Amino acid sequence: MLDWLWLVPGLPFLGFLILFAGQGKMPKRWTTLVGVGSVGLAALVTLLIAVEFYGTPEAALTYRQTLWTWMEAGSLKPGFSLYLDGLALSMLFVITGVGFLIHLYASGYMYEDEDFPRFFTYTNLFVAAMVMLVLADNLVLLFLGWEGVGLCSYLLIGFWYRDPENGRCARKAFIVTRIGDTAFAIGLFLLFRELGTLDIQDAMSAATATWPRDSGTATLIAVLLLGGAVGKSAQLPLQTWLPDAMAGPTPVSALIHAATMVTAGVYLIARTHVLFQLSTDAMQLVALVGVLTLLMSGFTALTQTDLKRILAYSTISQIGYMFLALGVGAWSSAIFHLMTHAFFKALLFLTAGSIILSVHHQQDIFKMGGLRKALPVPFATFLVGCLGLTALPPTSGFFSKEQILNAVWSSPTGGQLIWAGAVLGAFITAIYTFRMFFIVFFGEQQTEAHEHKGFKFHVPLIVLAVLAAVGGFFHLPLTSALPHAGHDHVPLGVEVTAIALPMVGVLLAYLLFYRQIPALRQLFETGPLKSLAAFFYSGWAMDWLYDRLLVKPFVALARWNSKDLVDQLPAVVSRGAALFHRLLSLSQNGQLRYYVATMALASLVVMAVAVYTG
Amino acid sequence: MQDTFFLVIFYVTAAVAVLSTLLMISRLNAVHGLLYLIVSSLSLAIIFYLLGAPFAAALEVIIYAGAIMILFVFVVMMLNMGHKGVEQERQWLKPGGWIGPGLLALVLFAVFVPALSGGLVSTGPRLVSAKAVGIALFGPYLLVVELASFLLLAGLIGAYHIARPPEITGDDSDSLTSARHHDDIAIEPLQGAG
Amino acid sequence: MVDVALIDHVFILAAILFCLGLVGVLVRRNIIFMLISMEIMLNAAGLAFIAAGSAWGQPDGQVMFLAVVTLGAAEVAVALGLTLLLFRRYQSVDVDNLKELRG
Amino acid sequence: MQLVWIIVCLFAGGACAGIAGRISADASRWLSLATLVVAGLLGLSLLQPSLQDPSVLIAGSDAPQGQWLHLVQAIWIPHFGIQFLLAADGISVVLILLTLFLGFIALLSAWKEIQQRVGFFYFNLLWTLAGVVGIFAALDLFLFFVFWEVMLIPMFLIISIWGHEDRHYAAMKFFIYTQASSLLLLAAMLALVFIHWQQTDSLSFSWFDLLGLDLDPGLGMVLMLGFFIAFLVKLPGVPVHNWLPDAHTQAPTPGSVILAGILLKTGAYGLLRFIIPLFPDAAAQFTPVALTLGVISILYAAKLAFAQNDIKRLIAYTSISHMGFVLIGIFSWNAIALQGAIMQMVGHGLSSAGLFALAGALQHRLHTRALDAMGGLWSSLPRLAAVAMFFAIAALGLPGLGNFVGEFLVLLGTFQVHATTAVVSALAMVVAPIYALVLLQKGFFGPPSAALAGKVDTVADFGSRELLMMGAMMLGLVILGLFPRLVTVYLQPALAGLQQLGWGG
Repeated sequence: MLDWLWLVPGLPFLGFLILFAGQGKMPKRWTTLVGVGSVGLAALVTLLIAVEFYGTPEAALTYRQTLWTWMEAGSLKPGFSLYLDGLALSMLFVITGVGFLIHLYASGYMYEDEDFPRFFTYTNLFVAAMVMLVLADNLVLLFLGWEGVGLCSYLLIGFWYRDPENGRCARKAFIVTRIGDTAFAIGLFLLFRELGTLDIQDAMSAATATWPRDSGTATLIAVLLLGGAVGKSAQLPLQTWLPDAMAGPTPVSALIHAATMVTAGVYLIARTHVLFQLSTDAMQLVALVGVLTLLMSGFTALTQTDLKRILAYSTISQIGYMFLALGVGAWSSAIFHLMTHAFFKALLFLTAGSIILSVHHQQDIFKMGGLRKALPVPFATFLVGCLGLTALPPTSGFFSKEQILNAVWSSPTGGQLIWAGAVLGAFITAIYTFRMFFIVFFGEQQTEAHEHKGFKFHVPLIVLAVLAAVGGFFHLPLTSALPHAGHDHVPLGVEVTAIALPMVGVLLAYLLFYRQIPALRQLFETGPLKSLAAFFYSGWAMDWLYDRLLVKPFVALARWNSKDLVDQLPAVVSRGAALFHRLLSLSQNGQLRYYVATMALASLVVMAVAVYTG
Repeated sequence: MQDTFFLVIFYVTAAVAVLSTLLMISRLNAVHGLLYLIVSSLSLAIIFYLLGAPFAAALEVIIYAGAIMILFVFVVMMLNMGHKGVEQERQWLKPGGWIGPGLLALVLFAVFVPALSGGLVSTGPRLVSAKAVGIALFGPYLLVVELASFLLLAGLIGAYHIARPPEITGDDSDSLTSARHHDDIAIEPLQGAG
Repeated sequence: MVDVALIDHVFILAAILFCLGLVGVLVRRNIIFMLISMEIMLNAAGLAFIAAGSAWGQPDGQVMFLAVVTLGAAEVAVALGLTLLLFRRYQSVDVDNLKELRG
Repeated sequence: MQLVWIIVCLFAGGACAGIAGRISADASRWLSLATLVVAGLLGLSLLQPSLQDPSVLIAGSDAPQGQWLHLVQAIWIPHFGIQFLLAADGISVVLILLTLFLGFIALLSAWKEIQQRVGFFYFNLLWTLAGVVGIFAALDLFLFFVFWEVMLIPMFLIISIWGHEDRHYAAMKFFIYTQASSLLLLAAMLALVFIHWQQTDSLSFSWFDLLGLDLDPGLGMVLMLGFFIAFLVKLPGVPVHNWLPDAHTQAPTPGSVILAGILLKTGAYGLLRFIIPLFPDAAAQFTPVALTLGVISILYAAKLAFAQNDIKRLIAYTSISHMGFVLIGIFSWNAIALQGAIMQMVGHGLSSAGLFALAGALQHRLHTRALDAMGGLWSSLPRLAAVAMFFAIAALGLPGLGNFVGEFLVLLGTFQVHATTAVVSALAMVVAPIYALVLLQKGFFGPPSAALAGKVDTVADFGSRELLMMGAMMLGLVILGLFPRLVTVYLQPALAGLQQLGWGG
């Protein structure tokens, strides 16, 4: 059964090829069958593989499959080879499982769209690339998947291409992540130069053998890889693209920008954790990036009014938790949180999609309100999602986040200050989550809502809701792939605080946005807090900063020199020749007598020279 | 005495030559200028004679004062500048046109007659006879003669061809423009390819 | 003998005549006068040849004079033909009208 | 012998097509197609080596030989030691096959577009191809130069007769740049031969004989620069690149295809085959400058590409940017970077040819090249837009397509020896998507521009001829991207042999 591993990326890719060849002219029924079916089959194969995988003894939990040798140059010999271990398998679950549910949902959500086939063409390609990323046994192949998902992300954000704004958002996403990718690529070059291999397992074992702890090279490589991860996972300082990426269709936001692609950075670091373990500095940096990002985007989410943007910032924030977990060495907790986050965030996005669709593409939460009655199923599933996001027990988010917070407390690269930041983040998460929840579902109904019902809409929501609720009890086969963090014993008070603060947050949100206590509202609508809120609203003015620092100068430079200054170089030559020509042609004035005079003069000169020098 | 006489004749002739040349280049009327040119040529001929080159002197008179001058006169005649012509005719009758050349010629005549009769040639610079010139010409300088003959032939044909009155023969011009036209075809239609 | 001094003076005369001819060519706009002036210049050159020839008692000077005369004759024939042609086309003998060679 | 037959076939076919054009345009087209089919089959047969012993000795030479698959040697002008010496190793074979393949593409793209003086056009096209094939095979320097010129003149005619509005300016610029640089090449070449004559008392233009000459460092540098500038112009690299945007923009589509796809490769090939093997010391000394020029080419041209509004100009600047990778790859001179440089040449050959064919198709339909006047073509021309997206993505170096393999290997190889160069060049990974995506955005996404109103619905999408042409290139890029070893197996032995001639081994 493990021999079928290649089918997991192969099936979605085949689906992509069929849809691509169909040129969008296939009937919708067939398109659905191919588009959703391919991912479904991939999920099925994953399940079958997992069954066999769980059956093998723990020690032998890896499987390698080489399809063909990709390149061969000098000592570089990356293959198209797949590598399956517990980590990859966990990711495969998320990608194919959650991916399938989202595809199913999308087949309903996107049904009316004229570019329905194109949507599935892209998403199938995305799933194939994402699976490739996860299964790659060498970093070059991983990079292929890495860029492939980036491309699909670009294509899907700009899916509704008629609006130039969507195109701008898509480009921004691609280019900003490319900055990270460049760092990643440079990391690969350095790794190859130092170790002579890009095979992940070989490189990892060579790294521990070659470098001592805290070696500068290892740190540098780890930081460069972190650069890639930061770009892809929308962490500080490359997080600005993700909120804009919400321009894409909502299932895309769920699939790519919540559940799978944006967590690729987490996967990358987990995959190369050996390198990071070698460098305390790099770990510290990862932890710092995580905690800063989660706080910053948490505060930003507090002030947003667009439903999808709130979710986007919350995604950034949650990935910040994962980075934090990675930074403190809680590898499996990070992956665990990745999975639970995939469940509840996909759920939230899909539900948000349902809401948005039913209120005629209105995304401003303040223009919704009171949708509880009109949309009973979304209400229920959204509640589950919110609970998961807030990490209230016993939802899945609770388990994963608690693991992380405990690990932070006791880790050398974490510590109490970072722990405090993370807990503050959890508190803020609770506030903005329930702010959104109360405003959307309670209060006065602002618009009419028509719920889209049916199998394709409800099944994925309910399944995901169940997963988000009970996902915390899953056991991921990570023990062989990632070092076990061990049980962290933290003081009871710490644990209680971590659990209690989100609840306080919910309560606060309840008071503010359900009961709408005027005094509290007053506080936020006047004075310094208001301008602070405006600052948060703009995403801490990071967009503004980058615009001034990078975009505007580059565009200005390009405009200024659009004619290519170097082209003036030969122009100088030709202008000089022209000038000389004009000077000479002054002498060619057509006056016969002038010619005679010059001839006489010239012969005089010649004679004089001959006479006086001869 | 002879030397002094020789010198006087030479300097007077030279003075006439310079004066007539000066006057020639400053005339308004072409025919007047030509008259001075004749005088200038004549005075040069005398100087040639004084320098012991009677053959050259004869040639000077025959060719310049004779042949070339006739050519000029014919051309001036053929140019016949419309209304100006009448004006010129009237002017030609005035003494200002011919009195100067006449006077200068008179001076020349006055110095030349004694020179001829005084046998100056033998006392002046060595005589180079026509015979010696002929031997030189058809001896070492045969090539010059040939060249000169070619030159004259070329001048003849050239002058004939250039001065030929324009014929109304459409052939030539037609073929010229059609060639150019053809060239246009080669390039122009491709403008549309863009 | 006065030969040496005289020859010098003849050369001076030739030079004067040549310069006068040149002045004529440069100053006059009438093409006929320019041609006449050129005849003067040719004459001056011829004079120099003859003087030189007679100074050494050689016929070469006269041979060269003959060549000059031939040249002058041919030149005048062609030039006058051109003058006719020009006059036919431009109704003028003013060389300053002819500026088609202007660069 | 196939080498000779290919060249003869192209020359003769070109002449016949030219004559046939006087009878009928279609005859000329089909004749050219037949010629290319024959040449293509002969080209494929090159993959089977005709030499039993790959390191065969060339008469009168004991220099390292490389791995030769084919060799044709005949006396030509014995007085000056000029031979008719054609030889092909894996590099040559790959590039000749690329040439013939893109010849097909150019022919197909010319099929409808070229309507004036059809016969003469195909004559020029085939002769250019013959010249290029000759360049990739000639190992006698004089013969090389002859082919170099044979390639230029027909190309000049193609631009100046069938080009667009500013064709005369562009063609003249192209001609002056390339002619001036080939003069340098000739001078340096003659000087080199002369030095060899002085040293060995035998006159020879053969590459094999000229290897390993003992050159005075200063003189070696001067001669190397003569070769280098000639090839840099052709490549082209900053600061002698400016003929290219004009020439590419003004050339007719098949002209652009050949120019971008093949002609630029002759410069790179020259760098690879001549500069470093013939002047290893001077080239080693010159490496920092060459690398700097490469890096500047990459980034500067990428930045310029972003600022262009004329779609063909934009693509032209991307070409310069991509060829910068080839330059740094060659001057890095290690196994990985060299292989990357050649893969980049092949990949860029296909992707830029595709982009130019696409731009030509757009211009043919919309009668404009201005991106301002496009927009929103995705809905009206879905196939064309999809193809455009494919090539734009290939151009920005997405893994899985041909260009990535080249760029990645070049950067990886360069990093081994010149880390800073590689790091700065890697910034192109950020700039490349900017121009590629702007091209897509302005051309195909967004709302249709005002200039397109009313026109959009009347233009036809790709037909089967164009789909075949584009499909072939797309397939080529995918194969290059996923199975580059199909190509690199031919390159490795050749590169290994070549590498011994440079520095470092």
